[in-house]
Amino acid sequence: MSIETITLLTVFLPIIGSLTIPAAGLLSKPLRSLWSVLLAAATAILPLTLIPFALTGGELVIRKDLFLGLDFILVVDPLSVFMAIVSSAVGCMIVIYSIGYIHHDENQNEYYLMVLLFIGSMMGLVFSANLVFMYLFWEIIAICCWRLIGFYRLRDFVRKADKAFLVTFFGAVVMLLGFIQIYGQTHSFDLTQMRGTLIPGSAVLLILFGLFSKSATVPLHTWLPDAGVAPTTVTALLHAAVLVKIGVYAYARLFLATFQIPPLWQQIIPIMAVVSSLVAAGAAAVENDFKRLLAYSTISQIGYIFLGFAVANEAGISGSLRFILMHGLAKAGLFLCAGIVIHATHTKDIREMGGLIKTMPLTAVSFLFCAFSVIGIPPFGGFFSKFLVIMGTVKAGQVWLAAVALFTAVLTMYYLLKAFSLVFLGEAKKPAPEKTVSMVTVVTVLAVASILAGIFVAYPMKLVNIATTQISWWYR
Amino acid sequence: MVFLFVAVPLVVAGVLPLLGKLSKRVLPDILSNLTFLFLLVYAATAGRQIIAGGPVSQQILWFGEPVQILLGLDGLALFMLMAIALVSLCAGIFSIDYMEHYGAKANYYALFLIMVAGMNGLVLAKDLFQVYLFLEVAAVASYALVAYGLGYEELEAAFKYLLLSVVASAFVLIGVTVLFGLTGSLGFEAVGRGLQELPAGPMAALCAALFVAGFGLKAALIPFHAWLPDAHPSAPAPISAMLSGLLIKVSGIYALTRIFFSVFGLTSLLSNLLMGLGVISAVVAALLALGQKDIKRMLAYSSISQVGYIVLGIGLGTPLGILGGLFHLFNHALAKGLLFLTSGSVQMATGTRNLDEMGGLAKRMPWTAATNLVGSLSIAGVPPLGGFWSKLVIIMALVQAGRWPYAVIAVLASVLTLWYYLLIQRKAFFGKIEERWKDIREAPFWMTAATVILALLCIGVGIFFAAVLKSWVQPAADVLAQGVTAVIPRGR
Amino acid sequence: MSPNLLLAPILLPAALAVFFFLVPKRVRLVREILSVAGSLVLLYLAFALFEVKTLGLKIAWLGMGIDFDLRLFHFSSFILLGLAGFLFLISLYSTVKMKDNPRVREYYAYVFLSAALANGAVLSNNFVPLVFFWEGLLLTLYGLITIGGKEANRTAVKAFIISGFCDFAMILGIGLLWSITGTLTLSEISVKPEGLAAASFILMMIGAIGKAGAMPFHTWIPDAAIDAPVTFMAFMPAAFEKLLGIYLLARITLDLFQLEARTTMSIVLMSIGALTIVLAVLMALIQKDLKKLLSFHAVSQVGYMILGIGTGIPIGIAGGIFHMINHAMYKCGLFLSAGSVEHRAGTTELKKLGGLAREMPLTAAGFTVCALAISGVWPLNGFVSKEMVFRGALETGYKVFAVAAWVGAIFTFASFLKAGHSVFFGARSQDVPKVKESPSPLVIPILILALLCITFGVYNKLPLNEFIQPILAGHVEAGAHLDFTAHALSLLNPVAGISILCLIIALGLHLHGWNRAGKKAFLASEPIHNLPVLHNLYNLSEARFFDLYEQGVKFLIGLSTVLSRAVDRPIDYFFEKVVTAVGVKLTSLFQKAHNGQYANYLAWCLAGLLAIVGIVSLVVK
Amino acid sequence: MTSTWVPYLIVAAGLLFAGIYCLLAMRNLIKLFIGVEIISKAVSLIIVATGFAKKNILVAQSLAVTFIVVEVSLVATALAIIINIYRHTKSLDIRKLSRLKG
Amino acid sequence: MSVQILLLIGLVLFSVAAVLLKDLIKAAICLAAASLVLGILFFRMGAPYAGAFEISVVAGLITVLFMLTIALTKTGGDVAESKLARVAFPLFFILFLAVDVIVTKNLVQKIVALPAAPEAGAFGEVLWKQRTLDLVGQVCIIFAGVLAVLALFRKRSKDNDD
Repeated sequence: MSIETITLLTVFLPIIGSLTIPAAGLLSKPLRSLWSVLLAAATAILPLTLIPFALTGGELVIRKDLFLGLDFILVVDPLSVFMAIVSSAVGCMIVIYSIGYIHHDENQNEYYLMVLLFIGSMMGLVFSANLVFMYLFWEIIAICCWRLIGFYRLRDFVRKADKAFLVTFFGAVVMLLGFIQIYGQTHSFDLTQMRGTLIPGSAVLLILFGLFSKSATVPLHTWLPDAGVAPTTVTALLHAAVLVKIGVYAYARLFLATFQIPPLWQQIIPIMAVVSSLVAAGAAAVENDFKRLLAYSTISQIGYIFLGFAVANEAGISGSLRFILMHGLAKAGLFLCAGIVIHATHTKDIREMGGLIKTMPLTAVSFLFCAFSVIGIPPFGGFFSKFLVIMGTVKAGQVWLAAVALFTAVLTMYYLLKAFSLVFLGEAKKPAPEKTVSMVTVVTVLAVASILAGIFVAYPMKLVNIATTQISWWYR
Repeated sequence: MVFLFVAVPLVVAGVLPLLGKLSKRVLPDILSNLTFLFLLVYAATAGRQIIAGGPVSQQILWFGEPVQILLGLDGLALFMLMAIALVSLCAGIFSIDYMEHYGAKANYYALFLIMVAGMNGLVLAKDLFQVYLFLEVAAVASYALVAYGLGYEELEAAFKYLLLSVVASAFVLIGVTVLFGLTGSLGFEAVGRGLQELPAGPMAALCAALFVAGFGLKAALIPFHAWLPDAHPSAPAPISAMLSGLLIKVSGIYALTRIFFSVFGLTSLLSNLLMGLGVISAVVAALLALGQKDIKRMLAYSSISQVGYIVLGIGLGTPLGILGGLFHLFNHALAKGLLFLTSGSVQMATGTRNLDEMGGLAKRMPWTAATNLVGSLSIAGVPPLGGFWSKLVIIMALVQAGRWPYAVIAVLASVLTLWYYLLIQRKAFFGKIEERWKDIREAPFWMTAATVILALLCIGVGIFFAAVLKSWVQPAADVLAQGVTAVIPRGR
Repeated sequence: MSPNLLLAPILLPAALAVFFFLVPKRVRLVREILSVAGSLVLLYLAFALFEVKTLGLKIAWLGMGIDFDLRLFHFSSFILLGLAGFLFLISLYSTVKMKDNPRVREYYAYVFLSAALANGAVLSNNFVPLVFFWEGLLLTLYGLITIGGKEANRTAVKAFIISGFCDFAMILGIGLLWSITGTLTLSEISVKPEGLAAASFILMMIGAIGKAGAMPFHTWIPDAAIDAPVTFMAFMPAAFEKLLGIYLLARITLDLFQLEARTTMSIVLMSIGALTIVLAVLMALIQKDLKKLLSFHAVSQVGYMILGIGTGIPIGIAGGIFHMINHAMYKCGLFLSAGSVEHRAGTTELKKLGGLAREMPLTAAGFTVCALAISGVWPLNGFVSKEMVFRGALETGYKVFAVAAWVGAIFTFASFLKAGHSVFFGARSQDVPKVKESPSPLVIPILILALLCITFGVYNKLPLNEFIQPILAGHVEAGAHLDFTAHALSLLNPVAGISILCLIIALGLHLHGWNRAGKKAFLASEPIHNLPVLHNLYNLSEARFFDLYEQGVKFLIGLSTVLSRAVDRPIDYFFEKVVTAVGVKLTSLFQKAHNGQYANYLAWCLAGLLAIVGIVSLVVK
Repeated sequence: MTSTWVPYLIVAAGLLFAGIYCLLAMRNLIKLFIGVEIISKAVSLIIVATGFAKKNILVAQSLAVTFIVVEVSLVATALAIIINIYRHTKSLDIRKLSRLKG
Repeated sequence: MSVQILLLIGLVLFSVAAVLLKDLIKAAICLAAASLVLGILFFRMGAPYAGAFEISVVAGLITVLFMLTIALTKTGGDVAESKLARVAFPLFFILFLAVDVIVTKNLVQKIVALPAAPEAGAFGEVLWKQRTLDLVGQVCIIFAGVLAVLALFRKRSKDNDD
């Protein structure tokens, strides 16, 4: 298959396939599940075949001209391939995992439909090189999230789903305004043709609304902790691992790989990222709801990713790219551990838990491993990403920001270890066994993946480095 | 033959009450829906051929005598005819099951057809007075249709609607007459030419003001909107769909646009006036919709808000703005029609329109819920549905013209829009099903079919937006855009 | 020799660690044999590498000048040797001491993993692998402490966070250094600690002394002494972390930055050293638990090393480094003795112990030698290294630091007199039943260490000439003499005189206290404990008032609460309440206007018309 | 032409005012509709007067005739609605027609 | 001209009376009278057909419809009108007329209208040949009116009163 076919398949196979799921569901449930897994697996495998192409550092543009410059353009380059691999792989895991997790609940057809549509749109977003189509996939993802957050249909849950949808929609339309401003300036939505364009600060601000709302960055972040009412699979893998990465990906795609932004904003954005990181870490430290704590932690870590991209040097960018991968693995693991614990103890309050390490050792260890990765302790994968981000920040001359970021890391250490101690150590208040083998297996796999990603860090590095070089075109 | 667009529904409407004696239900159903289908097919095939070589005005023979039935078909008119035919076909299909319990189906369809005939006539008219006349035809039919349920609220709504509409019609007619007095003619081109020759500033401006008010009332622009949230919810659901989806656009926006672009020429004053009204409508009505408990009333306010968008786009007057406005008109017609139809399904199943009493209906009414979701998201401007593209084009046009404040407000209003549509979703469909609705049933086949068709159209327009824009909307927008350049702007 | 051999000190213990982790608990023999044998192999390897002296290995890693770069040279091979030696002793000791621990699998895994990481850190010639290994030690630190028991968790978190903080500081320092020099290879860096580089120096120094356990980053060590297994104490804070921390500190001051005597940075270092010596030893003095007492000494002695290295004068630096290796030996020996006592007597509380020397003669002998060594009694190794530090401090001209060091010496000896007296000598305590000498795997390491203490003291030429001098060789201007051994054991000079005077004062203090307390040795420090102002300070300190960690955590919680209440919640409130309320308010306002009255609606229309006419007539004249 | 047009326009405006005043201030449904009728009078007066002043009376006359037909339809519909309302409420008060609001 | 003015004044007076009269029947009769006057005006302005229509249809048919409605809604149909509105009306009316006169004169005198297109033929010809579509519209609206009345007075299959 040609690169072009593979890319188109990667995007449209899950999207169109997702629409067939309800039909499959009418036939038989196992068939539907199997079909979903097949689709997800295909979506995960397809971008892997693009790696050789990506490693050459090449760029391929697929274009279908439509109307008014609203053309359908896909671009295959190391950055998009990297992001596609990370998100489709995680997406594939969610689908496999869901089969066991979700099979007691109602509305499974919708669940699988939305998850696959999500994955497909993510692929679309990743490969899109047209601002409007980026926005289009962006919003489809928002719809999927909305349905998935409100999956349990309880009134309050749906309200929170609405909140998430509205806040992200608000951010996104404001971002769209920014896109249109750029259009007004360049008469084009085509990213491949705008490389190197200096965009005005107001456009940057408008676009940041979208990025920050989607990536749950202060001050547009509060929907993310609230979105914890979704099924754990959704919070874990969609929110922690894929969804919130959209904003940072878009940041890399727009502000690094394509546009030049005014120097003032190059100063401001790192500050915003660090503030977000710090505030969220603070909120996490006082939070007692397990899932909310982890959600705040996600927000905090996203701040690092933004920071790395925002300082815009080689170390920062490659650190952030790696952060996307490492945080995806580790945070997904944390959420799934939380899911197991909550499932077993029927409470979300970490003060009511305790001593679970005795009854669920694997979960506890996996949690600890993932927590170490998030904190950034070697040899876990998270270390390299955080380290490089900090290095990049210092190298960019932002020593104080790096200091605050490191302070945030101390805070991260504090609250994650606190959570671990409260939940798994101490007196057993609500002893509960690890029941489900499949769930424990997945968290173990994620924990092991976190540590392997650290020890064998050189392997993803190759693609990341090529992507970094490709992004930082202004170095050339 | 262009005249068929008026004549066919008129003739069928005349025949129906007579045939209604033969067959109370089946025959009116079949006959009227065939008529709508004919109109659709005819517009899509013959209509396109007719205007292939440019806009035409057809004179026809009347019993062998050459008489003046002057109808003009151009891109814009064809575009409107398509929209009318599409929505009325779906509303007609929906009526098959829905109107069962209202009784007197033949009568109902006849009024429906008259309304369609009136709208078609209005779209095709090339004469100011005939615009007024067909506007009244559609209006009279709509009064009766709003009151069709004969309940207290239906009658109240119809009466207020009538009394406000009459005033509006009077304004319009006075304007028409004054223009007639100034230029000595009634045809669009003639009056347009006449106005160019005349230094008749104040009087023409007064006419323009009267038209804004009169057609503004028909289009339900704020502050002329107050009848709409009463009238549209009170009508039977397919009629609500027709009124919100079409009537306000044809007798309000279309007429206004046609007259302003082809007769007056869009001056900067008119442009600003329209945009101001549009933006106020978009925001205030969205806020009003937010507080509604009655699902149809919320939809009605939403119509006002969306009309505001359309007027904002068209009023901007740039080719892109017109394109966006017209496209939004089309998308809104589809989506709002769809939403009113689904609200009818819900009302029929649950017997209530109060959102607070509903809950989790998606469980029992999956098709209705899904199609309603499609409509909601389309109007809210969530991609990849049609509404997104039209709003996008409008905002693009606003930004391109440097109208930043309008663009920002338009964007924020779309957030408000999504807000209240999410309220509908949450309160009616997306949630745990209430105990009392455990036994309700999904809407009957034809109703579901109509909603599904419209939902598919919403999605289809979103996905094939480029084709729709290029082949249908662009020719329509071109007509108006040429109008803008042809007439020298006056005033300041 | 193949450069790949450099990977062996890292991979071998790492592989063993994985193996130990996987081997079931029941397979005791295999584990113990393998651990001792493995550490012996490692020791052999370290010797072999020590002979090789220089070796380099560079593997491309992350790009951007971040390579997996290992470099063997004299200093690192020396530390490698030390690490391997301690690992061997601890493994041997652990075979008995840890055999019944329920988490023995993890224990061995952590110990060997620590060895792997420490070896890696020592060998790294690039900051990124250095930090990788260095910070990795946090894991084993955390794991080893939690093995201790129920309350250990809190301490583990504390240790983790404190060390983590120091490591992050170091990372920041490395970042600064990178942006200054543009390289991450240690051997290519040499800058003056001025301006930004000074900040970098201080940050990296924090990382180094934090690992070594200097004040104020020491507070987890006394806690760990109570909670964690004693082998851990002997292994990590006493030996490994000192070696690593001081190794890095020496690298920083010698290689990476050109620290010169009598500069600000030098004074900063010396001040930290001096303060650590005095404050920690004062705390040590009043402790009533042997392990805790030892742990405060572990802190206090770091002060000497920092002071020595901070002088920036060859003899001081050499003294610091020599003190490091000496300290590792005797402190390890002391902890192991404490462990031996604990093994038999079941407690390390001074009050409950007494007169054990007769029943545990070998342990007592080992303890005594090590205690004398740490107190700096002639002719043990402690005397030699301390003399060198005193000399270095005096040579800087800032005599106050030397004075502080001497004060430290007084209390060190006083506290060890107290400790030794109350555990091994004096009246036989009634709280402890009759005990036997510990088994040989416990005793042998102690005796080896005691023997080494004597050897390094009496025959100080071996370490000073073989180990220490080459480290400094490249860093001193030509012509400067580097013979530290000449006067090493000389008593006939003022410095040695003052030292001996200090010991005599200490003896006096002890006897005074012992008499005052009614011949109860464990209360011998009470006179000092009860000094007016000091008493209050002691109380505050016992209440962890001076514990930066406790205060820091309070600060963290406070800050978090502020951030959450003042930033996060208001933002959420804005979205949840303000936006909604504004929406509802506006909506209800508009809704009220729609009162259903026809005339009202008509009036709006007319008003609208009039407004439009007005606007039009204003514009069109 | 203007001089012939003016008095009719003035009177028509007066009638329009009277009709709208009636719509605004009166409460009886039938009275309101009388107001509508007065407005219609005004409009048809303007139409014919314009034709008269413009010497275009034939077209104006045809317009007026059409308008009268429209008027009849409207009146019929409106009165039918009024009678229906009366059946519901037994009252002709417009103020009672305010169930729909908000 | 003076007759014309008189007729106009009569038109206004009857209309005002129709607004002000309390009794609905009298008001309706006044309305009919106004239509009559208007019809005469039309006739005098050269629009005899329109005049005839006005008199027969508006003054006749519509008045009948009014009467019928009034008769059907007789009981309880009395609505207390606001006295203030009735009293204030003449005041407002005169005020408006004054403004009206000034504004209209100013407005109209400023403008120059285009010369009329010469008209030819008879009324019937104009209506039938030039404005045929109006006739179609008339048919439509008559249909609409008839159907509306039929719909509103139909037998309700289900009593959805509330």
